[in-house]
Amino acid sequence: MNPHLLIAIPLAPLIAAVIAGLAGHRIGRAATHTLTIAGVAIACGLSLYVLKQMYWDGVGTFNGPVYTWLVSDGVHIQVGFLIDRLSVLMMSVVTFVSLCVHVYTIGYMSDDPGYTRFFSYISLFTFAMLMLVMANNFMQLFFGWEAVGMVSYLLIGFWYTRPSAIFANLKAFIVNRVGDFGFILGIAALFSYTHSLSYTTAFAAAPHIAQQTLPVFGGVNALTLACVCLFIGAMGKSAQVPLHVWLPDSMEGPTPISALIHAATMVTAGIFMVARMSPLFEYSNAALSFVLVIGATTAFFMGILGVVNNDIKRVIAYSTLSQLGYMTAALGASAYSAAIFHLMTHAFFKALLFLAAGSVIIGMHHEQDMRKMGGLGKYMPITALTCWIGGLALVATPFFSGFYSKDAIIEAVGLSHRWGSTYAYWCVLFGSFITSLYTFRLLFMTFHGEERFRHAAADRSHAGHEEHAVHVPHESPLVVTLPLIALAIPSLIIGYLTVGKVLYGNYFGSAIMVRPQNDVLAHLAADYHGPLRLALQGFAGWPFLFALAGFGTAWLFFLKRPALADAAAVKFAWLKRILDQKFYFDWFNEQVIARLGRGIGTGLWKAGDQGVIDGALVNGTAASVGWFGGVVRRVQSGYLYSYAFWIVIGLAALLGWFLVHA
Amino acid sequence: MHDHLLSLLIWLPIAAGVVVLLLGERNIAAGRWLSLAASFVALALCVPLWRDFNTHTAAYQFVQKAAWIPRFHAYYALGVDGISMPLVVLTALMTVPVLIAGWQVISKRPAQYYAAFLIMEGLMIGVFSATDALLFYFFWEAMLIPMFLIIGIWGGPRRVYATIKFFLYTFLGSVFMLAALIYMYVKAGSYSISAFQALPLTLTEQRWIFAAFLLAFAVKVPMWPVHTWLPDAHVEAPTGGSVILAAIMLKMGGYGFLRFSLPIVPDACRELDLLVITLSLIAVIYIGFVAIVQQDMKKLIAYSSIAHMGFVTLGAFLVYAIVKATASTQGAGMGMDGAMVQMISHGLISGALFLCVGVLYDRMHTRQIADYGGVINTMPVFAGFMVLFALANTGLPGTSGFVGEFLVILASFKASFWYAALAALTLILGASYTLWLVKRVVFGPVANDHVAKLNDINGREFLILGALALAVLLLGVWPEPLLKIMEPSIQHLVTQAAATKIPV
Amino acid sequence: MHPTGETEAVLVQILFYLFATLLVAGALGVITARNPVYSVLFLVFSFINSAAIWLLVEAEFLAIVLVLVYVGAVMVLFLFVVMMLDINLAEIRQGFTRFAWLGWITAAAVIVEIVGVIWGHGLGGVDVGRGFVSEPANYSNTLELGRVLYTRYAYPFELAGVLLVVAIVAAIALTLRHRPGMKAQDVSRQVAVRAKDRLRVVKVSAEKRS
Amino acid sequence: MNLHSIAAAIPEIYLTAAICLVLLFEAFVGARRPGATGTLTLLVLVIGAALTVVFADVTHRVVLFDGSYVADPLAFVLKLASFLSVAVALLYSRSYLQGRDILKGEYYVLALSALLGIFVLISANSLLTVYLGVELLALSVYAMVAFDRESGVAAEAAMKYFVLGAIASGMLLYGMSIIYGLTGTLNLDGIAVALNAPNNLGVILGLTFIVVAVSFKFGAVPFHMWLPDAYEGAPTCVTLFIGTAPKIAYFALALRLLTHGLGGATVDWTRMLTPIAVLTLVVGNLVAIVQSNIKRMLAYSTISHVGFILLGFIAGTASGYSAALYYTLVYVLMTLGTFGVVVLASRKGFEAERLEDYKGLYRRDPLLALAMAMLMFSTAGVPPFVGFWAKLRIIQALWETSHPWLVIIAVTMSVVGAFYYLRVIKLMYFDEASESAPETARSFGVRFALGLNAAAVLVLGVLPAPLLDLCSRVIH
Amino acid sequence: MITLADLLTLSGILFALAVAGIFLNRKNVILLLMCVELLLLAANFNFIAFSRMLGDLTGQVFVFFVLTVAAAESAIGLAILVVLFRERRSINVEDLNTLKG
Repeated sequence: MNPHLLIAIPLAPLIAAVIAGLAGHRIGRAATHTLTIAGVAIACGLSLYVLKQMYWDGVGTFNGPVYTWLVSDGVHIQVGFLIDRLSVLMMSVVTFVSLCVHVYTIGYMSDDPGYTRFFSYISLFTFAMLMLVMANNFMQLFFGWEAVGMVSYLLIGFWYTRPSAIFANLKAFIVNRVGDFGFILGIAALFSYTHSLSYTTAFAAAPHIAQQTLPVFGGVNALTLACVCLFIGAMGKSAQVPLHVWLPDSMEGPTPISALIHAATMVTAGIFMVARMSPLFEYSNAALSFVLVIGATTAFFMGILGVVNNDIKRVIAYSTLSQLGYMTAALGASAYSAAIFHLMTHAFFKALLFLAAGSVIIGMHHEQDMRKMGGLGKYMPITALTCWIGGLALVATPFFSGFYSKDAIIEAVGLSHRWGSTYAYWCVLFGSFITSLYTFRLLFMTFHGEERFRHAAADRSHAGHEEHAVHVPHESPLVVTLPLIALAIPSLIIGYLTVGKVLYGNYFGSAIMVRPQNDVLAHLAADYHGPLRLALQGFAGWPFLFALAGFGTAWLFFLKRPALADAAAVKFAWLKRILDQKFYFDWFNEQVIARLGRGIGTGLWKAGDQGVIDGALVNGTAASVGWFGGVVRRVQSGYLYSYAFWIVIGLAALLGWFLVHA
Repeated sequence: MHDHLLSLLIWLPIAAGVVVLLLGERNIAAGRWLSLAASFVALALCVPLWRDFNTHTAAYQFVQKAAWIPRFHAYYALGVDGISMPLVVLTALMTVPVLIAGWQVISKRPAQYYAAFLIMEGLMIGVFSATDALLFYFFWEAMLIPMFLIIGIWGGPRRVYATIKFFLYTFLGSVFMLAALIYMYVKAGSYSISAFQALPLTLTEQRWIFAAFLLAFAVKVPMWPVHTWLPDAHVEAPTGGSVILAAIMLKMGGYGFLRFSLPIVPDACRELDLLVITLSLIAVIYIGFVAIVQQDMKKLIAYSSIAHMGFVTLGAFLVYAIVKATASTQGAGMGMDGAMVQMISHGLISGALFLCVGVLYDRMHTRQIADYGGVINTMPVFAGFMVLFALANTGLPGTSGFVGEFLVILASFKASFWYAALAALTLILGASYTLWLVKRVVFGPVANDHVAKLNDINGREFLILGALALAVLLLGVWPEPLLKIMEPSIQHLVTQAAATKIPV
Repeated sequence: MHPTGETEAVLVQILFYLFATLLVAGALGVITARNPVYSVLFLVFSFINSAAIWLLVEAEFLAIVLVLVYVGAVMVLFLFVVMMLDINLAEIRQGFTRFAWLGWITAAAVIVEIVGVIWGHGLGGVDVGRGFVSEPANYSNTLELGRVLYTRYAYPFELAGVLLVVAIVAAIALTLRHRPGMKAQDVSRQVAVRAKDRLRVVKVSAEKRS
Repeated sequence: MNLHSIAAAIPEIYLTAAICLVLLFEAFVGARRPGATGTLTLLVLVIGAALTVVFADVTHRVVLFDGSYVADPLAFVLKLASFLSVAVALLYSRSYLQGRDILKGEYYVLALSALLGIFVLISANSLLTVYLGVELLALSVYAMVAFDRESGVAAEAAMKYFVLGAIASGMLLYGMSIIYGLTGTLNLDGIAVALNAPNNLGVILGLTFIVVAVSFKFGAVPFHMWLPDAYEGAPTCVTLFIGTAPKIAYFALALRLLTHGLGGATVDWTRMLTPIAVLTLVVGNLVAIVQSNIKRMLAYSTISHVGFILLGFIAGTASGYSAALYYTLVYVLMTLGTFGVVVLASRKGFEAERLEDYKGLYRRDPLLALAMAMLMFSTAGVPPFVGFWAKLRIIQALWETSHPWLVIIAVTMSVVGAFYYLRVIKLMYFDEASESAPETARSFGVRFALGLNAAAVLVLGVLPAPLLDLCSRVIH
Repeated sequence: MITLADLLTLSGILFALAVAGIFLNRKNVILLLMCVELLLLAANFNFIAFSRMLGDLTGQVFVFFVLTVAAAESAIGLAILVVLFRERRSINVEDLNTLKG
């Protein structure tokens, strides 16, 4: 494989981003988006080319350095690429989604003053994500990891005049940093045993590290500690409970961002990372159990929150959380391929859902509240259709892409015998009901039923805006709908096309390592007889039945008899309050953690720095020196006899002391 | 030329400073250009320094030695190794933006302002390039004078309190070091630092000397609990003063630990390393929390400096814990590398942040965070720089701020999980205080009429911030050139630090 | 006076104790007298007793000088100043404050220390109990002093001269006052006067004619 | 005894003659030409310095006048320094005297006689000459302090100084008498030979009195109390005088008397001086902080410096004595400058005595402020000024003789001391001037001299080797 | 027979009394000057005692000079006293306290 070609993949978007960022306002909007799209297109094309080379032409894994970042204490830390079937798949997904989002942005952001800045950011994001994915060492992984977080920070706060946006981006960054705290410790733990940052060394040393014990918390397995720490990083980035709190808030960013970063790519970095580290995680059942439980919990409980939210993007965000939980649970069950497969399918349909939601939002003139929508299907047919496709994929309707990946996950978790797998299984199973419930709720409330936007307009006119007539929603322009269509197609078929290869065909080969005793997918593979049959079997599976139940419930409560929903809300007010408060995570973070942090800071500052150190020690010393000087000064009374007296006292004392001690 | 390169670097700015002083306030235009030219020449002199530096030896290079006080075996001896050379370059580099930053802003006695900074540049380079302990101390202390005047004359409302506090604090620290240096001279019969490093000392002697050094360097770094001069000094100092203070003067403490404490009293360091490490971690965490609640931009950045310098001291003193934990020095050099890189990087980043605050202060004449908000609306270019430097301050990979912290955390894990874990808290705390600052100052809607009337940075400001941004990114993306220079010296230092000097 | 036998030795000793007692009493009188004039007189008394003791130990010249210089000159000067200054005697009251006991204790401590060293330790190894050996009959204390004063001690002697000059200059510089309007003859100015100081030749220009 | 044999004593002989000359000149010319005597005195001093260089620059120890006079390289250096110091002091004083109508010839006569006293002390080799030197110097100085007859505080200061000084003289005499009794000689060489018994009670008795007297002369705590009062009360030009050259003499006093004559009891007097020096350092620095009068503050600062000088003696080695010598010379140089500034900043009717009077001095007179700032930094012991080396040498001597606690106290106190020196700089540079402060003296010559003085502090600080070397060379 | 110890003791007592006179006196400055004379007298006693006992004339020479100096000292002391009195119209020790602290 040509390394120059590989370098070009991340470099093309980077160069585009830099030019767009520094000179965007000079070269103009058209030039900017042309440039960045070209950059990403090159990256996408090359990624697909590499994918082709690896998959069809049988080119082997590439693992090589680009340049030496630094040499310290004999450790060569290099920037380099590890291109295998796992990374190339991710590269392709990332660049493809990114390309779609780029195009979509032309329409979505057309009237935004920060147009060129936005393109610069998303190109930069593409670069960072590619660096993350292509890394062959932990330093670069961490670089990409943090860099995507940084761009995410910038993009969530893209509309920097909105207080909610700049609150959200700060929150996102800090919560991610909590994850990174663990992540860097994990890296350091591995480094302390291997004295190297390269994947290869770490993977090779995994069985050895698994034998070591670290003298902390009364002695823990070193590899478990390292893996848990790494996974804490993944929890931050992939928004697993309890570090998920930033993701719903991140919807303050422009919708393309929600699609690109907060659905399709960045948030899956954690999943990718764990899959990439499978040679490590495989040697630590404890760590995998931890992953499994966290993932399953996220999958179920975050999904519930999607049911009560009314903001179209937030519902999708909770859905993302839930789906990320599924992927994580798959990782925990050692079904790495399933996780990656779901990651891929999810990338398409979730990006699709977001972009569709964005399209709705454009159509609604930047209104996001579903209670003010309804019946949009007839005004925005393409959007509605594509959104339905995405929704069906999400609920794992057989034949849709989501079905193949999600069903495999549920099955895999069910087959797993790891500690916590029973709990996880029930979570993911009930999760499919929840998924279905909120998905159809979204679809019904948005595209069907009463046209509530007319009330909203009426309310506005009552408020004194007579000139505002009812905005009748309209279909979005081609630059918006084209990516929708482009994403709808894979959402529909990619599962069917690739499930055999990716999930059951040992596509990943050596890129993902599963120890035989953990290999649940092998059991599934034994029962696999082609996608068609799998889908047909799916209609009889528990997940589908749960999903169907969810559909029915949604139909009843949100389309047929919306009043029932309100009645339920009244009846189960305590439950609703918990759900409205999102299980009190935000409350806890803001009222307890943040307050505590500020309290500690103020306490240390006022009491420690200003009180004890400055007040008592520094100024206290100065004051006591001055006070003492004042006292001694008084001895100099001005009276001659006292002066003489002191002389004689001095004499007598000296004489006395030395006569006695001689 | 190479024999006198360091001398030139020291005396050229000082001479220029004196000339500017003599030209007086009436010829300030000429004085300005002369200052700028001198600082650029000094920077240009760093080019051969960097280019012709032999990266394969730990020995001093560009050495110059002349008799100074023959009777007391004190020499005018200069030389740089991999530890001091980057700091010399940093000094020359940071003086330029400082001078430019004061270009139109300083209206009160500008000639003296320029002269003070030029003289200080020379003295600071002297500190880093002296290989004779007495000469080192000579520069070390002399430097206090211009800084004292800079804060006192051009500072803010509480400048007098701040500058006297600054002076006395640092003076208190250094006089004990002087006592220790003289003690070693009496024992060694020479003031050469190398002679000190070779001098056998009993453990008791080492403990005392260690304490003296600790006091001197801890105040300078500054380490908790002797840090409280720094926020005051930073807040009250003019922008240039803050920049030099943060970028260079704090580094002298770190440099002192590397040049004096570790190689001269290794056994005491071995015995008391936990003390330094604890104080470093307190600096990272305690100060991190304190920084969060600051209401004054400069104070916040000042506290952030303390926290970042905690990594320097942590990295420098990891060697013993690593040896204890792994019975090998492997990884110790990485800690020291990290400390060094952190120093250079912090010099650039904190300097840049103070310049940013200076840009705002020049326009609004307030440093209170509450007086700002939504600066990005009126100063987009500036905001870009500010956000970049803030992110660098949080240790974002790709910027120089990452390199040092990363290396130190990696090394500290070898010593102990807890060191690494506590140190890594900076990821969270650093992000919290820095980005909260950015949120309140840069982002948001335009907060008030004053902000609404702000003008974006001019070409002069763009130039200096841009140059620093470039340096920060370059060092973050490719730190190897820097590491390459340091490596032999650091390895040598590790050997020295791990050895014992107790006479048998 | 040559103590040739036991009797004389005892007599000398008795005389010594007598004068010593009187001397100490006089000294006490100096510091306790309420009136400064009394103090001066007590001091004179003390000096005379001292001179007597010096005579007993055969330091005749100094004894005479003490009386001549001190009693004759210095003390008179003191008296003169005391009188001249016209001090309100009512104000000058001997005042011992409540810390006087501390002063006495300190003074006593100094005495104890000095005496302790002398009696207790023989001044660190000197035979302090030894009596004085008399000089031969033809010995002249004055002559012997005169012999060395201008030879071996010429340098100190010159310095003493300068010292006295300084005292004169200082005393005059500090106290001499030229009262304005005081009519007195200034000889040096009379001698130093020159014709040009007194005689002014005024050149009168000729009247101009227009 | 021919001229050649007494050539080494030319400075003293010349000075004695010069005193007479100046006195006569004043009597006949001075009254008509105020100031002429001053000019003549300066001339006398310059010629004297030249004569000293020509005649008194001995290469080895010369003992004259039956052992009561000694000339050695140390004496030469000290005398030259005294000449210089007195000349500079008188130069600075001139306008001050003029402004207060005390520009009288007697002042110069007294100054010269004080100088003679200093010389006698410097060259003293017998208890008798030591005593006469002390008295000659002291009597002249008492009179100078009281010289401004219009000033009540000056008279008060003189009175206090006089009474306490007389007590000290008495103690000195008392101690000398005991030493004489124990050794049977007044000659210091003889005493040095005869007295070689440490811990002898008799020696300790005499020694204590002498140590107290020497400490008094230096102004060491608790015998220092005359010093602040005298410094504050005296006319500033007299403060300038008594703060400088006499210190050289007292250094010589301590050196000749303690280290040479009583060298056999070095163990004893170093132990006696130790608590005194510590107290001196502590009290001097602490009390200086709370002063509001600059003369008084500088007086306490002097006391603290005395503590350092005593530390040099405590070391009890040649290195320590040379450190003390260096400190003394440096101290004199710096004090000349600082009091010079005080003198120049004063005007008739505006004694720049309060610290507030220095507010914004930079605005009024940059040169004066700059000189003062340099001097203050130097006095605080900050490089690159010469005061740093003085402290360094003392600490070095203390380390050489293993006195760790004294080192710690010394350096701690130097930090405390830095505070009040900084405060002066703060007032001059950081504060705004008050409206009422008048112009400072603008006489070119004096300002030039002051500039040189400040420059010397810097130059000797950057290139300290020659003076350090000299001080080590003249003390064996 | 008069012994050395006798004289030394006497001088010691004189010395202490003189010193005590200085710091016990709270009123009159002249008295201080007189005490100084006593102080010198005490020292002179020592010199004479030692001189006689050692058979060495030097001590007496010293006393001669001390007497000279004492005279000069008195002169200057009294001169200062006169100046002081003219300025302050008082020679009260308690009034000499403008300089302090």
